[in-house]
Amino acid sequence: MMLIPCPFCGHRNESEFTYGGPVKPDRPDPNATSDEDWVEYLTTVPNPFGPVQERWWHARGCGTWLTIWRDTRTHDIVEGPSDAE
Amino acid sequence: MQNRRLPSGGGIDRGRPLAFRFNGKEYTGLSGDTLASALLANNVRLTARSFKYHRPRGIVGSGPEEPATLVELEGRRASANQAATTVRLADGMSARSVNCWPSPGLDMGAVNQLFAGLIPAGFYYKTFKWPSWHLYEPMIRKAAGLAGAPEAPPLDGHFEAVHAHADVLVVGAGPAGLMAALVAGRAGCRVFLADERAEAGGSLLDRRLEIAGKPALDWVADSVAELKSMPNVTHLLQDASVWAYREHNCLMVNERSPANSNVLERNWRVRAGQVILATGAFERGLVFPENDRPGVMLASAAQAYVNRFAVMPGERAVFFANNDSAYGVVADFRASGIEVAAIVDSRDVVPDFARKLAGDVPIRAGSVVIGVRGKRAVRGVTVAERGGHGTEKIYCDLLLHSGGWNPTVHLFSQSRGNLRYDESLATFVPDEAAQACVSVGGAAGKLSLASALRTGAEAAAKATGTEMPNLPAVVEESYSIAPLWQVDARGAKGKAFLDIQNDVTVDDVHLALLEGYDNVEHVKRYTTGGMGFDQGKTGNINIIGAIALQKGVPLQDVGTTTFRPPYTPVSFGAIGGIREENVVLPYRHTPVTRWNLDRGAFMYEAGARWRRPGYFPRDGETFQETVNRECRAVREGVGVYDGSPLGKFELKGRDVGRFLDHIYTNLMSTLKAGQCRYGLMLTEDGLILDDGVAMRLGEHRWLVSTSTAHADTVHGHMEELLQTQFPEWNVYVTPVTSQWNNATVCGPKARELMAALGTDIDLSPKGLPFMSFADGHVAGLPARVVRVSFTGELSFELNVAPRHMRDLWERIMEAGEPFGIEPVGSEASHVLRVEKGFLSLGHEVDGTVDAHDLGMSWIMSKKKRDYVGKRSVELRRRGNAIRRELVGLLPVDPNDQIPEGAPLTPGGERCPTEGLVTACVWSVVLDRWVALALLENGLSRHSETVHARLKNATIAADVMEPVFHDPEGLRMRS
Amino acid sequence: MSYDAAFERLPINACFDLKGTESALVEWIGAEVLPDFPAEANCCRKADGVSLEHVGPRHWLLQADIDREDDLNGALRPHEAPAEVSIVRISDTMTTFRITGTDAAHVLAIGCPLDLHEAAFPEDAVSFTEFFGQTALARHCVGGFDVSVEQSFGDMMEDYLKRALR
Amino acid sequence: MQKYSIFSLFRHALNGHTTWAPAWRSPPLKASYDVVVIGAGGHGLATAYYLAKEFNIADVAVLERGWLGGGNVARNTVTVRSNYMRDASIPFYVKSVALYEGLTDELNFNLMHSKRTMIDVVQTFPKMRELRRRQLAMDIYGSTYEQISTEEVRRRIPALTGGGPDARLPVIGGMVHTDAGVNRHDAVAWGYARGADARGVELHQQTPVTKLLRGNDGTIKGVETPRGVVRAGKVAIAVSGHTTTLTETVGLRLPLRTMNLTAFVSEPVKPLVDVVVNCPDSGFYFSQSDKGEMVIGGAPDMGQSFRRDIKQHVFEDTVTAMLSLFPSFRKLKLLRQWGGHLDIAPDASPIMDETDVPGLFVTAGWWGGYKAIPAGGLTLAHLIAKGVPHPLMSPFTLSRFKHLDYVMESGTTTAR
Repeated sequence: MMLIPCPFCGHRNESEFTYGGPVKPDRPDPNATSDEDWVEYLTTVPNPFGPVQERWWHARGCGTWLTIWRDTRTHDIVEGPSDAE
Repeated sequence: MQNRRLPSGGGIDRGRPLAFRFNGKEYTGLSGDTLASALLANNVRLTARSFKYHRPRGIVGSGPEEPATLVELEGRRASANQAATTVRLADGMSARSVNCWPSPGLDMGAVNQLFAGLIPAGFYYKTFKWPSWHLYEPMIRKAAGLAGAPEAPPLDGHFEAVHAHADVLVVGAGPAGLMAALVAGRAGCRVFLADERAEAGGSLLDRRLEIAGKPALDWVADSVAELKSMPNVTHLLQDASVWAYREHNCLMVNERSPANSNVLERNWRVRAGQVILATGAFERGLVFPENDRPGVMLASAAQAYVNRFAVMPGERAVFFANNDSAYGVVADFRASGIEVAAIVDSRDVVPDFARKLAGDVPIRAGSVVIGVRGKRAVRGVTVAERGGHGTEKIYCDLLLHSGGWNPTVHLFSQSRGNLRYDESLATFVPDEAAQACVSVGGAAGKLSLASALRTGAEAAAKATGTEMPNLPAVVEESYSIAPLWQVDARGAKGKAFLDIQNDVTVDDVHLALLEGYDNVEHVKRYTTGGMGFDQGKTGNINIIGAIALQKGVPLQDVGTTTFRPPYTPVSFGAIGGIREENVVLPYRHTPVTRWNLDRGAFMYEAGARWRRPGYFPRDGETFQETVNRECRAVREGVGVYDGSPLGKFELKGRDVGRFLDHIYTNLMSTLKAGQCRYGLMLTEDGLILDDGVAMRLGEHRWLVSTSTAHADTVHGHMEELLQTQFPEWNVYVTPVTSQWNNATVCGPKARELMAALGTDIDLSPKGLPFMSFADGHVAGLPARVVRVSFTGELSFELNVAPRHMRDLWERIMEAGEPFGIEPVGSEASHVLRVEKGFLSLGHEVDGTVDAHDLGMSWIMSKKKRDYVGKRSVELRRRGNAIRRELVGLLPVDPNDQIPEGAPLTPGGERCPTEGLVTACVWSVVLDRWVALALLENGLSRHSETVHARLKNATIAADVMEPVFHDPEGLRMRS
Repeated sequence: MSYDAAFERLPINACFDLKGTESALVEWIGAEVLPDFPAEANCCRKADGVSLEHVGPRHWLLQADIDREDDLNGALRPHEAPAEVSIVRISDTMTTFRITGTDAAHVLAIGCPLDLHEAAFPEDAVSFTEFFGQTALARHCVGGFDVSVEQSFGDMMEDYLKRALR
Repeated sequence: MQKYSIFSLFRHALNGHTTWAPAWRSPPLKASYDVVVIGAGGHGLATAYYLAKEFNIADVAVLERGWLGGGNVARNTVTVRSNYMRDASIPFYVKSVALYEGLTDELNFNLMHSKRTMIDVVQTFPKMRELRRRQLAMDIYGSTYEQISTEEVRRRIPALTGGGPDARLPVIGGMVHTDAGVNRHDAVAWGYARGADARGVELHQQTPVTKLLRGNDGTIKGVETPRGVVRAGKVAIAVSGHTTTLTETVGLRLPLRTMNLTAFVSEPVKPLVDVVVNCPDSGFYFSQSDKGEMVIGGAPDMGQSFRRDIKQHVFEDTVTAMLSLFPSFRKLKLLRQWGGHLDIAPDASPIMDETDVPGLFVTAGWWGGYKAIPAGGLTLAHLIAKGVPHPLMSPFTLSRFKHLDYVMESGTTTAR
């Protein structure tokens, strides 16, 4: 169980959050993107052996969708949401 | 007869004898005993049989490291495997040895010893193949398994799991842990201290040391008293093992004797700012022939028995050591008047301070034990010089050995900290920490009392940013060791055990290496070394030593195997806590649930953890008759169902219309206030996410309803888009699922029923047309009436606040009685929607179909340039995968029911499927079975005959439009 | 020895969900109706029997006795509020359990991962958190804590609390 | 290859077991091979074995970062079954189960394959409907799945005393999959390794691949290791979890995410349960090993992870689910827990294909890949040798993503 930094609530237990997956690049304009690029956008996410940028929803908390950088090797949160601001 | 109890001393209460049974015989111990110390006090030496060879075994250790004597508790405290050394004796306790029958003394499994030569490590991979493993397996299974499985849950009491928070978590209440807790506590930190033994003190309990000129246990008592007096020291737990070190400094503590006597065991999930690991060290044994005989014991364990329990583990002891710590034990033996015949030290030079402790006991330096006499109890040892010359037989009934000390690095290693091999200590010690933790005292390889106190204080001072305190004065001890990984003197014959519990010998490790299983993990797996109940607490490092010796490489290069949780076995009950029986999964009720139960409804799980009525049986009815009755009520008269679980969200803001256009496939922004519209939501990869109804409450206020099962998913989806993709859009989402309950009345007589209930809303077809709503009163209660229909009949969804729901429901049932109203369960609802061909996500949508396949192309807006999932659906449809499309099926024989899920194959042949039946119900309007199916190219195959393939039959069915009732939808619009 | 703690299920409160910027809300509602806006996250201000709780970014709950519901509704005028302000009456959505006694914090900790120590959760603290796996609003009351959960989980919470108090 | 039997045990017992030949050689690493397989786990070793045995391609090196058989094959719950739902999947797993059954003889190594049947304990009607769908679909491919009553479920699993009529989720029946079984995971790795070695395949442990090498023409040329460059015209990646880490060294992105799936065992007790018990509605499954330990698995943690730790709350979900059906296990003790990495595709089905880098093959996206080891190895070897996908693997190639034609096959305790 991780301790996830919420920008509103501070550090909270992972069980209060819903995992939102790795942050993808910005959604391309679906009408101006090739099939290949669209499929790549949908199916291929960053999968680093190291820090990954990802979203969590503080669903059993203040409701914030937040972004952190978490090292997939250690689960250490190397950059919290407030660090990015 | 406790004939081995010393006349004085010890931490036992001589005034409180406890009767207990062991392997069917009656004994007496004392309060403060463990089962092991009580057995030794009664001179019970042969206490167990080993796992593979069923060799006789005795008690080896004094704590959770015990590899040999596992017992099973019977009666009220019934429990499977437990190390006898960790069982606190209680009055009336009954225990028996595991893995032997009928008793350790007369064990039938001992015949295995005759075949020992045939069953080396990994033998089972090479044999038991012919004619089939199945021939041998049952016998092997029966032989394995140690204790009997628990037969019933505990009768009295329950388990608990609970959260806790601490600035500093101290693991272990030995000298280092207590010192750390004192410093952290005095600094005002919130301290959580957990210790696995019954009392604080750690190794001080087992030794005769002084602190500040007084007995060490006085210092322990003073320290505990001081800690208890500090309100910020929130937890001081004894009999509590820290068993797992998880991510982000979250640790698990298993407390086995909670103050609340109703709680059998408790699991604490402690989140700590800083962890101080004062877990001490385990003594490891030496590896020499017959080192498993009853009466061969770890020196430190014997010390504990003498000092803590006032038990004489034997009458004449020989010590065998490669380090200094055993000499302190010799001194304690002498002080207690127990005879020590000799000290066999593998080192050539014994330090002077050690010689002083030995007094007049003869020391054989440069020597080793090459054999043990006595099978069921030690009768003597054979000693020789390291090379094997100069053998001497020494009579004794106890052989106490010490091969050095292993810091208890389990938790540190679990935290992902690195270990490094320390040459001077000949063991692995903590290196770099990976989380906010620090090892102190024995756990850090600081084996002396002075260094334990110092490192404990230092760690706490650093963690709290306070000054290093003055430490109490103690006598400085020194420690040296010369590693001896195994006795390989000429003449040393017989099995030399590395893992006593799993019967792994030096020869087994050699065989594994010979056969190419040369990684430490391979050796562990091939020999099963370290995989027993003790998880190799004393033996693992000796296995590493044996590998290193055989391969001729340093221990550092062999490395350790992974330390996996738990540190000591922990009952599943404690891990689960109070979450059992009904609350194992959440459940949700509406204000009508009680009424449903009183009415005898058959209730079940129906998405998002709601308990809903499946159907309302009456006496003498079959299931089908019940469902038919409920369906007929709706088709012919009036029915009512509780639609409260549908997900509901109020959306507010300037950009709601635009937002809904983005998340629904169809156009929502054109909706006028007072109207509602059915909509479909997709995932970005074009799969169906949800369907529901959106209502426009006002210029900037909307209400979105979702299917019951997907309410949370849709909520997260909306918030994610709003917060991450469109943060500048003005949309606020407020969940109101439980602000609005609804009772939906449906059927041709629904309007009459509404009149009978009384309402101030104009419910005429013109006043409140289909897909519109109005706020007002129904039956005198404030209500919103919505005209949507999930049954195909005229329907009024009556939305009220939950405080009024039960009231409303009862008035509906009362007013509906003249119309023959029936409450309708999920089963009838299923029939009614199938008859209409309405979509059910759980049935027709299985991750492959899209709206076009479902005949709902109309809901996929062509006007909108973009919405979630649009591009993906288009892309997918440009591929050449054959689409499976929704059709209706009429079994050729109207009395043929097709099982839901049945595959459709061409001609009903045994060949790849061309579709499947998603739903099949008895239609009350057609008086026959009807079905919905997904069929390859189904939209263009109407009026074909297809075949459902069952195991021994096929059912032919005609393909048609997926609607069996009122295809024009006149009734629901009426 | 069992726990020194007890629980009761309270009748519903008047509760309004307020979303928007503080200034837009004040402008619409008028400063005299509300207590001061709590400046900090997850804390509340009380005045005249009304409690204003800052439970999320641009998100407040206004709570009072249920007999104040109509008054407050009249003052807040949820349906007429401008686009920038969201006011929703949600009095029925939550059911509240009052847990009191010297062991109240321990009993709460069986279901709640929040650090309830006064250093981390002071007297005026209020926060959404988790209670027995569900979203819950936790705050202090005299001699213990009030925990509100989604109303449909109320029976389950009662079940849980009975088990916890054994 | 040295033959293993009771007679060879007798013979070697006479000289104290000091004359056994190594199970595999330790040859020097050559500069080039026809095929390099990265990863000496189940799939890698099986691929190498079948390349040599079925396709006469023996100039193969298996390069292993750590120790042979140390990946997921060392850390799974050893369940072998074929109760899948779709035409794409069922025949593949039917083949795999059949291969497993003959493997002890074929490899002359006792895998202790025990066809001890799996019983799905059903607690909700939608699940029962789904399993009946599987049943009829599986019947087409000859995989057995029979519905049994609640009484029969309890008769066959006497320890299942929870889930009564008033329980939170009452047991409503079961499905019996007699083809299912368990075996010894280490033996699978070691047996394939020994078989491959005997046919000329070289196994190189402690040989991590740090980089793939691609030629100017875009094709694969070999791999880089700390022991030097190893050239090969064909390279197969079988490194569950680390697939993308490797492919990204040649700029190849794949639709995979790495996750952590955990399992745990209880203390060993006398035989209590003799079938594999799977409880999809509650979300756990277990079997009792020959040693007497209950080997238990549950749902994965969905977050990306290369850690092998367990998430306490995910773990508790599994434990409480188990205790609700097996209340007597409250007193049973946890002995050991561990995790493994797996990579998962958007549709949660495997990926076996030659990639956009000619000569570079992947087998990935396995979750529950243990049961697929024989068929996965055989079909990948076919693709490597012949250049065209084996018919059984064709649904699982990368091309399916071109038009988002997912193979959505929910697992038994997990869904996408």
